[in-house]
Amino acid sequence: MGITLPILILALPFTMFLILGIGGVKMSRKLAGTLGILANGALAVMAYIVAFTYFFSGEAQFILDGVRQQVQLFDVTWLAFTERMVVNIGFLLDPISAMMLVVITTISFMVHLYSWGYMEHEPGFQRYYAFLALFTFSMLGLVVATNIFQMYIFWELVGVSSYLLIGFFYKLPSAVSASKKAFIVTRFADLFMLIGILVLSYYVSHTPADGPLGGASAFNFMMLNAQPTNVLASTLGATFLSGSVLTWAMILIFVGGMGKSAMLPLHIWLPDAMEGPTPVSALIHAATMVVAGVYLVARFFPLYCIVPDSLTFITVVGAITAFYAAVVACAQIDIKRILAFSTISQIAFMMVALGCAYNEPIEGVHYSGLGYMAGMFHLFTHAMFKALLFLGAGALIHAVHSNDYTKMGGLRKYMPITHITFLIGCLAIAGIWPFSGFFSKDEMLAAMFNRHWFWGAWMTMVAGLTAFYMFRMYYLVFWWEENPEYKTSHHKPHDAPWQMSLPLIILAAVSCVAGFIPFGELVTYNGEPYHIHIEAPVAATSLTVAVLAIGLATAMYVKKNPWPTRLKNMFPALWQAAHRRFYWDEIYMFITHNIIFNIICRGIAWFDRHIIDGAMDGMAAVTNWCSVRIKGMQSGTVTAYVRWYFIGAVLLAAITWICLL
Amino acid sequence: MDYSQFGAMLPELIILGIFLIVFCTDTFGGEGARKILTPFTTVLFGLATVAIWIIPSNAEPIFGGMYVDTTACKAMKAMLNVGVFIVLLQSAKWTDSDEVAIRKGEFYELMLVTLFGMYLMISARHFLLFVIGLESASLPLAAMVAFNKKHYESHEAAIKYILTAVFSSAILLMGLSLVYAFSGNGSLYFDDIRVALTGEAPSGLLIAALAFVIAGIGFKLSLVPFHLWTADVYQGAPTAITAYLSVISKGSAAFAFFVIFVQAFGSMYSVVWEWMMYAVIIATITIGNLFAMRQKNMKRFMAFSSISQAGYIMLGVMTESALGLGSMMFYIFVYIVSNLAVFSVISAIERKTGLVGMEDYDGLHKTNPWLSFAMTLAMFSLAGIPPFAGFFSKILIFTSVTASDSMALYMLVLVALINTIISLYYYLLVVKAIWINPGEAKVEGFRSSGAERLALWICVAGIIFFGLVPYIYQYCVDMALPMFN
Amino acid sequence: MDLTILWYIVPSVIMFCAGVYGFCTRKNMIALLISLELMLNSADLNFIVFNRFLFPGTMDGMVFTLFAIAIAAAETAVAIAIIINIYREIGNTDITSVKQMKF
Amino acid sequence: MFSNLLIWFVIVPIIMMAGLACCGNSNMKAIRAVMVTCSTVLLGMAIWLVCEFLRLRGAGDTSEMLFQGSWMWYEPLNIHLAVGVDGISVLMLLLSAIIVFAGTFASWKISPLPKNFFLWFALLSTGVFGFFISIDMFTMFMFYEVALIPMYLLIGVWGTGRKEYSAMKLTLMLMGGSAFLMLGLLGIAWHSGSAGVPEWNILQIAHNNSIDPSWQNLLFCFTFVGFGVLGAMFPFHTWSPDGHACAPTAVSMLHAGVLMKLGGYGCFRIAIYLLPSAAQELSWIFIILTGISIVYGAFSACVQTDLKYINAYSSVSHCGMVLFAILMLNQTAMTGGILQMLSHGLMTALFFALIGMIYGRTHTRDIRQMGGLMKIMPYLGVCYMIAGFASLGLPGMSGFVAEMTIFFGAFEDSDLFHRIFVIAATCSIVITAVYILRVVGKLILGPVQDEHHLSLTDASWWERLSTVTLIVCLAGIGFFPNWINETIQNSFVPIVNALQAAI
Repeated sequence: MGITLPILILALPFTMFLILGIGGVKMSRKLAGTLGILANGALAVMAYIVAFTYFFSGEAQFILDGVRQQVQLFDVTWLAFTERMVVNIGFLLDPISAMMLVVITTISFMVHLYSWGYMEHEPGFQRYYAFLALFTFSMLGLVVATNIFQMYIFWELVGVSSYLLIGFFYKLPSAVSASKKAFIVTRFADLFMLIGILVLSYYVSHTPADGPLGGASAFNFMMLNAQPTNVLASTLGATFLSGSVLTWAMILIFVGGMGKSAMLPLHIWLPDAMEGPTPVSALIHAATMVVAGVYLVARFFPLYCIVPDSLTFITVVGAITAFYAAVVACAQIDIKRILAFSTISQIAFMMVALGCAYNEPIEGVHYSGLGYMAGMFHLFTHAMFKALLFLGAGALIHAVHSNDYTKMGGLRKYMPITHITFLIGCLAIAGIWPFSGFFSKDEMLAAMFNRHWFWGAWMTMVAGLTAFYMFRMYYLVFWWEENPEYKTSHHKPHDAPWQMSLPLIILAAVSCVAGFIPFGELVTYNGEPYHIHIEAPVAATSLTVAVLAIGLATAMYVKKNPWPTRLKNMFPALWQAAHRRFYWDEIYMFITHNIIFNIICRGIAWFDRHIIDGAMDGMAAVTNWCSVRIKGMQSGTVTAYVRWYFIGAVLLAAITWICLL
Repeated sequence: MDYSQFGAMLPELIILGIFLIVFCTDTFGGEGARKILTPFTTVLFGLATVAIWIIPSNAEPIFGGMYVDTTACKAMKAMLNVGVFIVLLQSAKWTDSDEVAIRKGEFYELMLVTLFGMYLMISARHFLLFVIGLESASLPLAAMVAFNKKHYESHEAAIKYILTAVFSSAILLMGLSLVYAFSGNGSLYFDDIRVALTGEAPSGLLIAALAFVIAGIGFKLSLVPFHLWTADVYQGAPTAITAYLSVISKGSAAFAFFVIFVQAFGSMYSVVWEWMMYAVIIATITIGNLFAMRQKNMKRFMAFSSISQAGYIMLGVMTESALGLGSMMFYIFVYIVSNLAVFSVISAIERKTGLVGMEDYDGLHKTNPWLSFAMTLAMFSLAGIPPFAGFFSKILIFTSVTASDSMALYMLVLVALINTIISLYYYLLVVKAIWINPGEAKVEGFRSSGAERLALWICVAGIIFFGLVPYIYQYCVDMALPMFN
Repeated sequence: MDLTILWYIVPSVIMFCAGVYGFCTRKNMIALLISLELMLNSADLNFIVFNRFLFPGTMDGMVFTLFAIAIAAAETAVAIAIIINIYREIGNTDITSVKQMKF
Repeated sequence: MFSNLLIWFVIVPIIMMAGLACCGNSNMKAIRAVMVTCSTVLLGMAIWLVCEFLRLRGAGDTSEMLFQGSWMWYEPLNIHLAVGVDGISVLMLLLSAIIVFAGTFASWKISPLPKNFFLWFALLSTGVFGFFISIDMFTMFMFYEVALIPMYLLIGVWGTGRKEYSAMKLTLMLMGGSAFLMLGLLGIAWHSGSAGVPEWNILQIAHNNSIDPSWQNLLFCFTFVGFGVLGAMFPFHTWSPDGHACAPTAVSMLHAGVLMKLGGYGCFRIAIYLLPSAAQELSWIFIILTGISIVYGAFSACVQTDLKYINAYSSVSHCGMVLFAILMLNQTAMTGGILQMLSHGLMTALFFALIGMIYGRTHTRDIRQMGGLMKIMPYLGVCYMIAGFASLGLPGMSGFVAEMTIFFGAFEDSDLFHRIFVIAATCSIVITAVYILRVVGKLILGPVQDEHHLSLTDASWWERLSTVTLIVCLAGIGFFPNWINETIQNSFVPIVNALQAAI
């Protein structure tokens, strides 16, 4: 494969961003929308070609002896810090990046299409498409990064596109503050990532230039991943708080991923990010950007494996987050928030799967890279059904003009397409056979049970919670009790126009069949194919739990009944805490606003104005004071002048004389 | 006695000649002559200035070494002449005013006599000649200070001046008498004294002698603490006289100071008077600045400014080298044009409106843009801002001071440099008044007389080009070199 | 009795100090002039004495004194003229009342 | 003399002044014509110089400075008018030309006294250009001071707010700095000269390298503090907020954009290059100070409500980064420092231009009284956001390149002391994001605060030209940093060698 397609894949969305961003003001909506959709369609086609070529062409550069290879299609120097630390911009093709290309362009295309209907009447339509193009560009750049620094560059860019899109409705203060929050929290996480990169690249670049690590730039993924033991060796001898430096570096880099992927405790931005337009939430905050953290871990997997402590850290963070988000999701009333917490929980699921994927053989288990494959598989299926759910939620909001499920209820009669597709999405996420979520979740749970029974059990419980809250939402929206306003209002809720329905249908179809993709043949940690087989005990357990949870939800929510309220009143504190997301936002607000802003910043500003500035003004004041104090010398009488004169002369002599004695 | 020796005193003779011509014209010329006296004197003096620039110097000492017109002396005299010429130009209109017109001959005569005295000071290599020069430079000045007969301030200034002047000459004579005691062979030639003092241990009496001499000449230079008369005299005297006092009198005294302390007391440098001057310079710069900060009257303000400038000039003395002398002469020359530019503006405005307060300059740029422009440049030059000449003179003198590798001198320069901040502050106050202060202009727009404008143009040209064109400095150093060979 | 140099120097110093003291304490301008005269004369005395005792073969000090006396006379003349002017203006010759310009 | 290209960088502004002097007092057309012509010529010359420089380097000319010329000025003191450029000065000249160009358009409608304004403005640019072309310390210092003083009048006459106080404070503090600087230069000159003749030529001094180490330490402190004052180093930065807040638009642009760079440039060109062993020994003191600057400026900026104060404190932080990078004494970090200078110069000039334009419309700079400007003046709003992103280090903008180069370079010093300060410095990227987004959120986005603002107009053509120039440059560096990076890195070779030799 030449380099034309890879370059076009990056250049096309960026060009679109420039065209729509600069010329958009002068364009009609129709033109801008058409341009955006066409460009994205072309992009999707190109990405499919690339991915298809990679997976199925059988070219020797892509698959050698049955092992899938990593290929840098191009890699040009962008900036050279030192001879060993060179930042390249390139295009890395390997199983996960090819998979991500497909995911990103597909979802992006769906969202472009969908937005044409959804955003039709919003001002700034052209700007919206420009931002979408920018995001697509950044995300593609991120996944095809050949080195950690390129990834960091695009990592920041997706952050900015996310900021711009969350704050798209810039006249709403809530949207503005949500976008700000999203950017700053992720930026805070990126700080750690940057430090991690600094540490890693420092040690790698300080190995001998002709040594094993000397071949390429110290940032290069292929070089680093190919020889994790040498990387570890380069950092040996330096430890920090009894952990090896590599462990720390990898954990720091992972913290960046925690920020983007909204892991506890850096998750607070994601629910607020729902202030953005719903299609944006589907694209960025469900399917693509938020899984960047997972992708990062997968990208650096060999290095994480060489320092297992970091994988344990990932597992623990993921497990806690998954449970936390699932619990919170049970107590939300805003459907987008529910979906947001569901996203957090599902991403945490993937994290745990990756964390559980040791690649050294553990007793009784032949293949331990399972978690890696499963995590990626889930990333893929989750992207599809979560985008579906978000777009469905968008259709609901479009119809009802509210995010709140209390304003909904009984919508199944009014919006049949939305209803069916939404149901498919719910079934998929709950892990019901034969929907895609079942397969990926099964593999993940199997990997967790392999690692330790505790993780398996814990995550099975989370899966149950997932099924419960999803169906709680489903019932509350589509069943429960019909909102009486529908009957009276002029505009009865109805299904969305075709631009919006079509993506729903496509994604629903994908969610139905994606589980049967032989994913293990395509994406594995070492490129060797792996044949997926259902682990019967695990599958049975998780399926049972899911069905039970759905049953519980059905019992509670299918028709209007007082039980949910009673339950809520039974544990008011628990409900309140879960509803308020266990007060994380309040804690952050206290720290940032009261401590950092009010005490530190104001303190420093005060110090600057009064002490530092005061010192400068003080010097002037002292000079002036001296000037006033000595003015008596110039008293106006000659005799006094002469007195000074004489005293001066005598003193001059006397002091010199004394000094010389 | 060989009377042809007088031929070597060409500069003095020229001044004397002009004095006689002016005196005769004034005395015997009657009403008509008095009318043309101003242009006549000015032109005559201008010619003399040119003449003094071009006549060759005579390095041969005459009268047994009492008098010598070295290249440096001649250059200094020429520079002073330029200053005097500018003063004459800027005072031309003033001398035509009703109050002064009838006495303007006296004004010129007195001025020429003082100039003659200064020439003697510069060229003197014997203390007797020096004292004569000093006194003839300072006594007529008292009369000039008192020139505004109808203004009380003028008299007050004059009495303060004369009393302090006499006191200082008493101190100086006392000091010289002690020096005389040390002279070894009873000779008051500078060279003999240097020879006599070489190897002399600094006794209390000698230290007192040097302190008294410093005090005596310090009076002319208004070094702190011998400066207290300055402000009052500058404020009270007619502006033309103030201008004359502040640059010409100070410049000649500085040169004489250098000659005396290097030629006569050079061997006492590092033992005694280096430290005396160290203290005096720091005090001069600092106290001058501290007082100048608060002044509201422009003339008084310029008095303190000139005190602090005197401190900078004295830095040249600390070098004891040709480079130092050259830098000092250059400083004096630049100081002459900068300061006279300020006084030209002050006198033009005072003559037109009678206003000399700093607050009267508020908004001047609206009515008199050219005067404002000249004043601004002059202030920048005095403050030492490039690309104006004042910057170069300051930096070059600092450079020559630090030539010797002495930490003490570095610290002295540091103090001087820090003081430039204070001086910048008050110079900027004037700039601020002119350009920034709000409110209506208090001075009406007016057109200065031709002579005033010529004076200003010369000054502004000097301010702009003296620094950028290196020849003046080169000339000063070249002229200074022979003195040290 | 042998008249050593000290016999002359001591009075000279006393004269000088008296002059300075007088100048600093008296208020009448004429008195100030007289004090100054004392100081100048003490310097003159010094010159003569040093010439006579230290360098008996030369005349420099003597000549210097002559000139100094002449200069002192001129100074006094100018000063008196100015004092007269002042007297015309303010009606007295009290130096402490001549301090309009200050600070 | 006139065949040397560099000297024309000083001559053209002087011609500009002469041309302005010939214009009528309020003949705006003529004044603008002179300004636009000359600033365009300067920009063209700067671009040409860069091309020519790269061509010569490409052709294998490896001498340390190109386009050298030296003419005796003050012979007794061996002072020359010596010019020469390396890659860094070439870029700084380009930066200055760009900002002068943009500043001309940003002050299109200056009043009152337009002629005088541009006269002082031209004098200021003379100083700036002269500084960057000089390789003689004396001329360098002279031009340095030439650039400082017009600030007083420019702020005092055309400024706003407490302009007199601020102008005076700025001038006096900078003069205070240059007092120390002057002494340092004198020491360097005399100690590296021979036989009573001082040496002022930077290359020659570096070549001689004959300054006694004990003197070096003293002189290093003097020169670094002297330049550091202009580089807004803590605790000598307080002129910056007040000065910038009160200055008129173009002056803020030029001052923050170029003049503050004189400080950083001088720090490495004189303090570090000429006094390498002292730099090795004493850099820690200034690393502490600049480290404080970075974090301190950023935190201070978080609570300001005046747009210009925010930007001024942000400048303190960013310029602190410049000095910080230079003090790391290795090639990468120093390169980053220069990149940061360029980046900060362009970015902050853009900021001040925009603030000036916004202020010209709303007559307030208080962010509490404004809001939702994106709706009212979308062009300015977008530009402000771009400037903000450049400031917080968005990839694709120059700030990112600069900061990353600094961090990666600074991380090369492996002892704990350096590490702690590097990590503290990296924290600034978060704090910067906080204050930038705070302003953007309040000012550009959000609901319209004041109904009267709804009738305001968007940018005019000259304002667009001014901002577009700067944005293109910002993005240009951000997208294609490597040629600049290489140019700078190569120029640091002699300095780094001197530092290596001094260990």
